[in-house]
Amino acid sequence: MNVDHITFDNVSRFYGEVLGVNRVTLSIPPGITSLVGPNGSGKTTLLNLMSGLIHPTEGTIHVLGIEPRDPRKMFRAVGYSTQFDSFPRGTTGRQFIYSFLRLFGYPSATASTMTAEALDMVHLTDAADRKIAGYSKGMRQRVKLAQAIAHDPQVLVLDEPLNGLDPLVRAETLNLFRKYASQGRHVFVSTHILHEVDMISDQFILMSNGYVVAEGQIQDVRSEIRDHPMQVTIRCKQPHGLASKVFEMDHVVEVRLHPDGKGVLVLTRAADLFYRQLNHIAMEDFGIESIAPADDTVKSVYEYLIGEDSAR
Amino acid sequence: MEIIELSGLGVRFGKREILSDLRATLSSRSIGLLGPNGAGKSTLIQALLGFCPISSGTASILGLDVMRDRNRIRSLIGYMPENDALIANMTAVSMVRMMGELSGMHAKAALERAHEVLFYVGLGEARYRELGTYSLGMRQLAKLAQAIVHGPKLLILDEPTNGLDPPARQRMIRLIHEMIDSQKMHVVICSHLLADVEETCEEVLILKNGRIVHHSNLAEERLANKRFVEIETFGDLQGFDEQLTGLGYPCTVDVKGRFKLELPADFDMRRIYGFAAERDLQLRRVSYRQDTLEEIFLKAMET
Amino acid sequence: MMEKPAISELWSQLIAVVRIELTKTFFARRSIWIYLLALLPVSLFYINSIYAKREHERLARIAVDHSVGRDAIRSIRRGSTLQQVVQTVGEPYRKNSREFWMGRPPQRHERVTYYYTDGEVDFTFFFNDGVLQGTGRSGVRQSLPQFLLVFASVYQLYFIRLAIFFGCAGIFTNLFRGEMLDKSLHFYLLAPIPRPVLVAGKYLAGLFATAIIFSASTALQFYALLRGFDSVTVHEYLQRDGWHHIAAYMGISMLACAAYGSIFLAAGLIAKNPAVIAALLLLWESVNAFIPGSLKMASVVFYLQSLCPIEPPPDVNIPPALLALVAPAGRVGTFTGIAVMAALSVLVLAASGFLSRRLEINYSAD
Amino acid sequence: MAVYKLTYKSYEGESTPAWSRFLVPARFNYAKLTSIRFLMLFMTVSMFYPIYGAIYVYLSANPSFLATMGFMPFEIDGKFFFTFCQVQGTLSYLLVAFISPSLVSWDISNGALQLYFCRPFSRLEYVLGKLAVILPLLSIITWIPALILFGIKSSISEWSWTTENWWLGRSAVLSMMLWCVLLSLIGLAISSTVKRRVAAAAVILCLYFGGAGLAGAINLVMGIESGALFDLAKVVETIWADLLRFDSGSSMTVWSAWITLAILAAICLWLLNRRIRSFEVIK
Repeated sequence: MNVDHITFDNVSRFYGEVLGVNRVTLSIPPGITSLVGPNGSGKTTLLNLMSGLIHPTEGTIHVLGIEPRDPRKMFRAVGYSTQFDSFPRGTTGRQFIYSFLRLFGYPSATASTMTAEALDMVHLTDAADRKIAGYSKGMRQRVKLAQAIAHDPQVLVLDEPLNGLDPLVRAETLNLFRKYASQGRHVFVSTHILHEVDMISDQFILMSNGYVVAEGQIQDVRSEIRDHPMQVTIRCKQPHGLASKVFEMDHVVEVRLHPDGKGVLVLTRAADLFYRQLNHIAMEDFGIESIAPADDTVKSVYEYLIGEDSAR
Repeated sequence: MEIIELSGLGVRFGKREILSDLRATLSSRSIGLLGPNGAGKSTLIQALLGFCPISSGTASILGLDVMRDRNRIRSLIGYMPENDALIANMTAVSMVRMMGELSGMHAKAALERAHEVLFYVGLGEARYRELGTYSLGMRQLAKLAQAIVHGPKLLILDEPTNGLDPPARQRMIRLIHEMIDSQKMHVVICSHLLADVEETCEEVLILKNGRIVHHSNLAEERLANKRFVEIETFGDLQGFDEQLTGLGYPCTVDVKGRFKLELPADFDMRRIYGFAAERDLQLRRVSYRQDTLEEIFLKAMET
Repeated sequence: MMEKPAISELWSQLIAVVRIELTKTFFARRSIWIYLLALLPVSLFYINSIYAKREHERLARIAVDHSVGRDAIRSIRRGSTLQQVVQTVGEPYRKNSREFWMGRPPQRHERVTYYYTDGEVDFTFFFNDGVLQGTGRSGVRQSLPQFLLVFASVYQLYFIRLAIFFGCAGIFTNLFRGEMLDKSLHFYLLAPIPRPVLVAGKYLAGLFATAIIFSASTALQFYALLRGFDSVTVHEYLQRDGWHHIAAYMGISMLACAAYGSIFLAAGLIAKNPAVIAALLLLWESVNAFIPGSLKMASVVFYLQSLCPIEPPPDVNIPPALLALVAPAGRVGTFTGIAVMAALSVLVLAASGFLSRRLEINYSAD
Repeated sequence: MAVYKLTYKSYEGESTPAWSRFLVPARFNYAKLTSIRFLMLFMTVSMFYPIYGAIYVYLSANPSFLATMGFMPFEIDGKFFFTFCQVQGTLSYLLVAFISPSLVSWDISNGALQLYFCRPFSRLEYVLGKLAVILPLLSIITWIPALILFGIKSSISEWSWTTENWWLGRSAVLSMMLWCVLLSLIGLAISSTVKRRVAAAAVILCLYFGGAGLAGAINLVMGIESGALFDLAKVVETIWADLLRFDSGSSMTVWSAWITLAILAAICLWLLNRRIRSFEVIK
């Protein structure tokens, strides 16, 4: 059980009869980890367990070697921004974070400097002294983020932090996550925007109905899915010629012509081999304009493993 | 026939000016309304619906002035609000049916129409359950159902896909596509998720601090692209960019290991494939770069 | 093994919780109605003291030229006519008349009211069609002891059972239940603070706020009450047992806050709908007068009442039939009363502290 | 033979007259309310007193039967209808406290008002719709039985009694109608202001019973009578007594009672106007 990993050992959690998560076993290295899954798949339960807000019905969790049942050590190492969009009434941004830090036992001076730093990191310094009730949705998300990073935690747990943010703020927040991950910390992001998962995360956890369906690097997971051959879309001027040429390779399973007559979709079992041979085919004059893996993304992994509309 | 005509529209709450002097004519089938938080998107929608008073200028929808014939406009508009808007103790059928009757439909027609619409949005088997028991995705579909039950000419969707999980989002986008292709209504989509807007909208209007900073047709925008090529490889990456620049093509690497090359106009792609073949490299992704909506948006934000 | 946390750190965390909760309770818009509850009796007594003084001066002024002997007024019997009354006591200083319906089939009758005064008391005579129907005395300058009885009954009936009860219910249940409904309790649970310390901090903040509000209100009530009397009687009363009364009543208010506070804190922590517990407790407490014997001891208000120095008269607007049912209210010694109240508060608080260890957040569940 | 693909089809039917639109939400609310068994039970219980009243009226018409039973003959007059108004008035107050929160809070708590007002449906129609639910329910247990009782009395006694006492029937119906309108305003205003349903019902009840307590406290402390202005029951009874030409011995003048009710109604209308709107103006 190495100390800089977060380990789940056969953890399950039930709310009475309602299933939260069931027999989860994970060992998560530092870096950005995306948590993906349909609503009600146990994502929030997993995050609550990881942050020590709730405790497992059975199985054990260790966060950087800390036992979550000891609040004093646990919450110095973990910062959690929940999905609830609610704050104590009538406080301003600065007061909210300052009082949160005072709960840590920090003296007044350190607390206010740390508050100022946290607010500056999320670019809320100018709106810090306005009431949170008057904040827009984006600003409320950022003040939640500031609260989570104010005490400089090693583990940052964020439940849909980008929900409702406009593109500008979204880009800034993603950069902040990358900076944190580069400092060797854990950043957990639960999100629904799959193309962002591809962009930012080092590894991802796919959950469905309380079970972990897949976890690890995106490419590795994709290649492990044997029953779905890799799809590659090639746009070119002579699709028919290219299609017949590609068919000669034995590992190609299926070739489909795009209705607009300028594209070919190739399904192959051995992706690496296919790409090498493609370079040689490209030398002949098929007028290839672009090559793109059609399902090398979390979205396709999501569809293959969870199915398009299984979870309503 | 132009759908929405803004001529100098201005809205003011107390002394704060939310929208100032908007001038635009929107006429395509599906219009994207974008802008950062607090740019006035929701206020513009509320002004079009006549919820909030207009302080200066005028606006007209389908040729009807927003202030004068407010009721006629409201019977022609379907509005799907951003935040939660449901009557928790009513079943989906009775809620949609009541909303249909409120828009002027006869009771029997409203009942038939309610069932038809609920099946169409995919809430077929859950339509007799109370709305309070619906999941977030189902609530969005119920909101969409009540917006289209009276067959509106203009459908306004405020953050339709916000917070939905991937399956629900795909279903919502498919529904929006079908409605646009049905040629029976125009759709205004106000959203933060640029990918969704890019997939569904032809025309885009970007607001910032109450002013229009960008108004363009996405289809045209895509054609006018410079010759940029983006390459993603698999296997050893070191030195690939130097070798490319060695060939005389300026190449930059972005954070996820993607190579960006700027090529002269008459460039033949095969030279790159030949180059890769010699080194037995796998070019996983080779594509012409176009300005994605995100870049258009970020550019508009700088002005 | 959780090594012993440094006491100073726990202490500073406790102070932090108390400070946060105090700003939230004192200045929150939500607790305005608690200030109103506390100020209502004060304003009532204050207005009355002004009214009584001005009424006293008005009667004195009228008595100068219109004075009528008290025995003359007393000599008038029901049924005497208008003229007879005017002959015996002269013209009234003020007259007004009102119409009302009487008899079958109902006709309009005129009710004339004559006002006389002897400088001390304001007498009113009601004449229906010229015949004296009834008399009324108002503005009777209540003597200080009499007024203290009024204060005692208002204190026991209204102040403890309603003002302090609902004030504490409002503040203490919101400490936990309110935060759960606002979905902001998790900010506390995410801080490295042991749960019992959190419970203690919130309780102290709630107690501090309610104790200050309600004991100040009690003191202000005494001030407003004594304002209406001349300084001699006031000074003499204070020397005798005035200060003792004030101190006793303020002490009772604080003790009531402590006891009710810990009960409502526990209710807010455990129950999904603490309003039900509050309603049941209110019912149990208000029925307390009719519960015989030892069962009476099982309620907070019994001990608070037995601590009150002034024994109020039986409640005037309880219908006579029920009056017979009122079981004799035994009285417990002052020391035992205080001890029981303190013990109750500490025990319930400790129980809440222990229960809070298993406190978990599932807002969506309820 | 044809394949009907389930795609989006528009609707081009003609629309209903605008004035009748306010009845739409009323119909749905009514259906929802009448499905609550407790409400039906409450309505039947509140019919007991009118039935007793009918028997009382019938007995008063044949004193001979009364004499055999050893009762003194009694007369139907202002006092009879006054007690009728008191009993049915309290019952209708409880009814309003029970139904009005569930009428309004479902729309306001989840922001459903936007759905109403983004349609050709105004705020006035919304309030009229709600009144169209409360008023009939209240009338069933207030002025309709009063009218029936008066009808029974005038039918079994000679025509001259009716010509003489027609004002009695008119006043009874008028006072009950006044009470119904006031109650529905109070019920709608409070339940649109207080979000949670249970709290709204509690505030409505507290206004009635708390007011009486407050009035009692004021009179006790200040030794005066005008504290009764805070007691809604006393204020309304003064007006009923005046209308029914019956001396209820209340201390306040009739015009001060009318003014108090007017102020209360104005406050309720102001609250309604502030809360029934389509969007929250965030300052």
